[in-house]
Amino acid sequence: MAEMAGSDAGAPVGAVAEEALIVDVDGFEGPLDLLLTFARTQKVDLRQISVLALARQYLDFVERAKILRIELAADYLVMAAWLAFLKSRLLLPPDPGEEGPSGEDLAAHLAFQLERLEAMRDAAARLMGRDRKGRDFFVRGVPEQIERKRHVRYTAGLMELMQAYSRLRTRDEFRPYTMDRDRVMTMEEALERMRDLLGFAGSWTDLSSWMPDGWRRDAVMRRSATASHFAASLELVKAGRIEIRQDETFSPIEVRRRDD
Amino acid sequence: MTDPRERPLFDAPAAGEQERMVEAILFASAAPVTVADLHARMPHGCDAPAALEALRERYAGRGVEVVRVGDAWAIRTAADLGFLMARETVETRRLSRAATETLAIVAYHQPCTRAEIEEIRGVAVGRGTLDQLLELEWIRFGRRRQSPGRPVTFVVTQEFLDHFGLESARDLPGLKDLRAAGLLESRPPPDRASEEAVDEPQEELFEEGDGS
Amino acid sequence: MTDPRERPLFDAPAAGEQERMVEAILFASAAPVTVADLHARMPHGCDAPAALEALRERYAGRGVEVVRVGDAWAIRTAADLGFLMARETVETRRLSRAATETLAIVAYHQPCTRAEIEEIRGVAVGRGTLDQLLELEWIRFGRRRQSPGRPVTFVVTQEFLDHFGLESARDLPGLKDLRAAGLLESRPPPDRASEEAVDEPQEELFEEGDGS
Repeated sequence: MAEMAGSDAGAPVGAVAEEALIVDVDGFEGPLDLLLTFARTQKVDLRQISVLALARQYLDFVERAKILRIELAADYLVMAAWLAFLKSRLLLPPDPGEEGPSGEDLAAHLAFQLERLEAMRDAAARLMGRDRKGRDFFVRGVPEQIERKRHVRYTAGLMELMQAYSRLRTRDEFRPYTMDRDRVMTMEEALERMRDLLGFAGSWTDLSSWMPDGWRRDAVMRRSATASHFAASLELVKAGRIEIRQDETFSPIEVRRRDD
Repeated sequence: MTDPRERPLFDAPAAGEQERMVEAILFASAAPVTVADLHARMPHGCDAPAALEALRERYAGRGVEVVRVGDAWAIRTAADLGFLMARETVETRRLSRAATETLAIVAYHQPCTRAEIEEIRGVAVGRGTLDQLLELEWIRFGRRRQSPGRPVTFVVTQEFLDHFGLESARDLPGLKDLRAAGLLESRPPPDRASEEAVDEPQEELFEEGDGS
Repeated sequence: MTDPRERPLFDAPAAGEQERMVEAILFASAAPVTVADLHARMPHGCDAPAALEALRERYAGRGVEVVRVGDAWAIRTAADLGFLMARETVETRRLSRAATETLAIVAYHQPCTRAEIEEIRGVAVGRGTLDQLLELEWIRFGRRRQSPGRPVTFVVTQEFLDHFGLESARDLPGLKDLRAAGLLESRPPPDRASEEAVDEPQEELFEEGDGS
C-alpha cells in the first residue's frame, strides 16, 4: 500500500466534498462493484475502458479514504494493492525475462470482469422485470387435489431433509443446556481407569492412546475424555505414580509409569 | 361498486376482450365470483353477464365448464372427467421427525446399518419408522455388512432421488455447504472448524457419505 | 407409468377427448404437470404431447394460456390481464441486489459453484443470500463438480422457470448474446484484446494483450 502514496498525492482534500462518491463504501457490493461505478464515469463502452485511468481513480479513492481516516474493508485494500501492481506493470516497460501474464493481459482480464459483472447485473434486472407469477400472471385459484393410489401420502422436502440432518449433526450447539453426564467423563473415572492401566505404561506412551475406545469418535466425548485423562495424569504425577512430558507446544502429551 | 350503465369515460373493451377478462378472473379466483364482483374488477362499462354467457358457450363440452354456484360463477372440471382427479380423499401428511431424521442419515451415510442410525440419532429407531420408509420406497435393503453379525444395511432408492429432485445421493450437500448456504442456524464453536479439518474420518463421513 | 406403445386393451380415446382430459388435468393443478404425469393419469394409449399442442393453439390469445415450464405444462392467466388480479397478487419480499445478481449468475452460468458466483461478483456471497433463493425454491443443489474439493453446484428450478414465465433455461433473455460475447466464460475470449486494439488505436494498453 505504501508505494502508491506518492502517485497522485496531488488529490486535494477539498475536492473530496464535491466528489459524488464520498467514501461511503456501504452502498457498494465490494470492490468490483465500486470499480464498475468508476468505469461508468468514463462514459465509454466497457471494452474501450482505460484500465490505467480506472486504477488511478480507485487508488485516489482509497487514498482519500485514508485521509478521512475511514476504515476500508480488507477486500478493498487487497484490490488497491493489486491495482497498484497492475499500474506499475502497465507503466513500466515489460521485463523480457519476467514470467506470468503481462500487464495488458491483466488489464484485459479486469475489463472482462467488469463487463461480465455489468452483464449479469443487466440480466438480473431483465429477469426481475419479466412478467412474474403472482404479479402479472396467475395460477389456478382452486387447484384440485390430484393424487394417485396411496391414501396417505407422506411428504418431505429436500430442505427438511437437510435441516433434519443438520439438526442431528449440530444438535449440541443449540440444544437447551442440560447437564448430561453420559457424554462427560469425570476425572475420577479417568483416574480409576488410569490406575488400572498404569502397570502397562513402562515406557513413554501417548496419553491419547489411553482413552477408552467409545470416547474417540465423537468430538464432544473426545474432548471430555482428553481433559479428564489429562487432569487425572496430573493427579498421578502429584502422587508420584507417573511422569509426564510434552516435547513442544501442541505435540502429544506422553506419560510413563514411575518406578521407584 | 361500478354501475355499468353509468356513462363511461372511455369506451368499454371489446366483447372478446371482456370475455378474456372474465375467463382470467374465474380461473384465478379462489372462490366463485359474483357478477357484481366481476363488474367491480373489470373496467367501466363492461357487461359481465354477456361475457359470462359467451364464455359458458365457449366452454360447453370442453374439459372444464363455466358453472353457476348460487349467485356466483366458477370454472369446474367437467363432471364426466372426475375420474382423472382420482379424488380418493388423499391425506397428505408430513413425515414424522423420526422418519425424516432416519431418512437423512441413510441418505448421507448409506449404506448404513440400524445400529449406525441409532448411534447418530442417539435414540433407538422404532421398527415402524424403517418400515414406513421402506414402504414409501425411499429406502431399501442394501448389502449385508461384512462385520460380526452381518447386519443388513439400508440405502436410498431411485424413487427417493426422484422425489427429492436429486441426480444422485452424492449430490447431497455436505454440512459445510449447508452452513455456507445459511441453512445451519448456529455457528460452530470457534475451535470446531479446525477440528473438522483435522478430524479425518469424521470429515469423510460428511463429504462422501454415500459409500456406494 | 403407462407406456402408450403397449398394446391397448381398449382403443385410446378420440383426439378431442384426449384434449379435454389434458385440459381438465391442467386446469385442476396449480403446479405444472409433466407429460409423464399426464400419461400416468390418462387411459392407455393416449398421446399427451399431441393433445397439449392442440390445446395450446386453442388457448392462444385467450384470457388463460397453456404454457410450457421445463418439461411440464401449466395453464396461467395472460400476463396483460394482471391488472385485474389485485386480489390474487402475492406480495413478494423484495430481493436484495446481492440476491438478484446471484440468481442471475446461477441461471446464466448453471451449474455454478459458490466460488464462481463470488468470482463474478467480486465479493463473498453473504449468508442468507443463497438461503433465501433456496427457500423460494428458485435454485437448488445440482451435481457436485468433478474438481478438487468436489464443490456443490447450484442450478435453477422448475419453480424458477414457472415464476419468470420461461419455457426453459435456454430461453433466458439475452442468453445467446451473452454467450456470443464470451461473457459466460471464465476468461476473456482470446481475440478480445487484439480486437480492442484495432477499435481503439490510441488505447495502447490493450495492444498485443491477446488474452490467453
